[in-house]
Amino acid sequence: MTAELYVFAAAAVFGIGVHGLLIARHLMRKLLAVNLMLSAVFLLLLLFSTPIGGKPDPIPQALVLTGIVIAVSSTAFALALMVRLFRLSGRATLPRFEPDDD
Amino acid sequence: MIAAVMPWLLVFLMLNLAAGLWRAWQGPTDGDRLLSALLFGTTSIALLLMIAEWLALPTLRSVALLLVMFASILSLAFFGMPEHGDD
Amino acid sequence: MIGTLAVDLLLVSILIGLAWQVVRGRVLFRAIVFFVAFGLIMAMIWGRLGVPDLALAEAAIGAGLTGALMLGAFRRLVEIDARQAVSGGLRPSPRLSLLLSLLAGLLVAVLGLAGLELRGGSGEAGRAALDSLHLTGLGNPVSAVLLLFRGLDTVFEMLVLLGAFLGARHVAERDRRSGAAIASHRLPMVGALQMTVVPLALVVALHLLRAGANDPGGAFQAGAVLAAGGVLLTLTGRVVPQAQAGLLTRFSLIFGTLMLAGSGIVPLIYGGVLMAPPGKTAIYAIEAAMMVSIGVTLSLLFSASAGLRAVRS
Amino acid sequence: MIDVFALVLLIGGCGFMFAGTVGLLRLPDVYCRLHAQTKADNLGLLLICAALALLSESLLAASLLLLIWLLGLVASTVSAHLIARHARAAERVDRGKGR
Repeated sequence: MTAELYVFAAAAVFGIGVHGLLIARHLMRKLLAVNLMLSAVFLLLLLFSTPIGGKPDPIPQALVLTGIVIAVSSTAFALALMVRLFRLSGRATLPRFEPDDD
Repeated sequence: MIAAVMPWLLVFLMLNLAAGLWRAWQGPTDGDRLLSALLFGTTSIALLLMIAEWLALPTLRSVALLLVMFASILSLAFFGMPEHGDD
Repeated sequence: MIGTLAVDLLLVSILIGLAWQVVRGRVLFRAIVFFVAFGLIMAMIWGRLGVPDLALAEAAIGAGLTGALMLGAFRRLVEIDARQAVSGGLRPSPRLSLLLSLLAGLLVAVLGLAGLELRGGSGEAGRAALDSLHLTGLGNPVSAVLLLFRGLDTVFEMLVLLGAFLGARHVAERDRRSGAAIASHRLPMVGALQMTVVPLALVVALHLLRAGANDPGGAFQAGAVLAAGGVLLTLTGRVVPQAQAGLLTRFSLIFGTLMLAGSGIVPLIYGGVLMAPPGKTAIYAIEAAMMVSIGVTLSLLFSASAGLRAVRS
Repeated sequence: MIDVFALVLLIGGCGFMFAGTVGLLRLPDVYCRLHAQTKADNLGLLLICAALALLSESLLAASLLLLIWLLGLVASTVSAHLIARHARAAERVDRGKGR
């Protein structure tokens, strides 16, 4: 029963992440949303693992561990890009096409 | 006897956590928000230690140790925050 | 049984509540604080699911690094232009975006439940790893998988880490005007904190490294703990970002990758098998090198600088 | 016997954590909340660590719990100090702007 509960949690967090990605204008908000989606996928990946002889399967753990480290390093790089974009363009949002550009 | 009661203590502390979140959501000043983050940190440490006892996973105590060591990083990072407009 | 279910239900509801607050939070600063709380709950969930290796990594990286990274970047934005830094709130959520996110959530739910059905599968890879664990001399299967059975993945991961650092350093402005040093270490409380936590971080990192062979821990968690210590030093101003990296910094960045790749390739010359490092001592040496590389790379990523120079107080 | 004593300590610890949260929610301004919460949480953490130390399998584990509590003290005092200092600075800015 608990596994289904955590699958629901992963699905909900992923959906919220996609929602955040869509409605956020500020780049940092988009980044936060993407990190939420990443965590949801890691949770899902681990839930698929079949315990072997009582011990949890090491392969998904290694993959998720690698994923966590890569997630934080790519987030750091994205933040550096955002700060540079802000310095150059004075705005932390991507250029928009709708006329009502606030 | 302890194992029977432990889940309910965990539930109690987590309800505590949720209540603290209300201050984070509502808190007028940023100081309040960080205060609730501090509460969140301390309660998470207590929760992790109790889960370590409940599931007999001693490594979770090291996780709690990591959390307690780095809890102050957030306030340090926040301390330098100059005044910023609330959008 | 009911108690366990109650604990899980609460963990999940707090997780989802936090995720919602991160996305819908009107104030950007509040979204960052909630995101750090989200990381703490993820560490708890990894603990609850009985995978302490991931709980360690999530705690070290979530509590130690991600929050400080986000706040550091946010502070740089505010310093450049306070009003504009937080502008661009939330787009009115048209029905389309709600529909799309619901569909995405539904997709993941269906995939998840389907995945759960397949769980009864053979899991050969995991069983093979566990069965041949005794050959490696390592007790911790996750470390064995990371270093030996799937060592190639780890080499590429170290390269990704290096790539992210090179990218961030190239993009970051040369001017160190917005140094990360704020709460200078001369402040009474901060100096005391730093004197206790930074050496302890070193000790804990070494412990995690040594323990990683048989118990949960290993190069990644140890490196993340070192990096968090580096973040603390940068925040308190004991260490100042440099535009130019010293030779030692440059070498320590690639040290881990060199050792890991080297240990995998060298046996080839002697007719051994790719990625089959010799004895346990070689594994410890590689893990130590990787710890140093990960710690230095992540610390420099935080200060988005080429190098760090200690300040003689 | 130890279990009963540990349980009492655990319940006491949770009680103090609850007191800290009530303080955080009910008190008027950030300084009172700061004051109430850091004290109550630390005491709660002490009792919980003490209870778990009683239940723990080895002296080493008990000493780790003690270390965690001491670091909790250091962390919350520093954080409380920094938050209060920042709140004072923010207040001065507000008064300066006559907001």
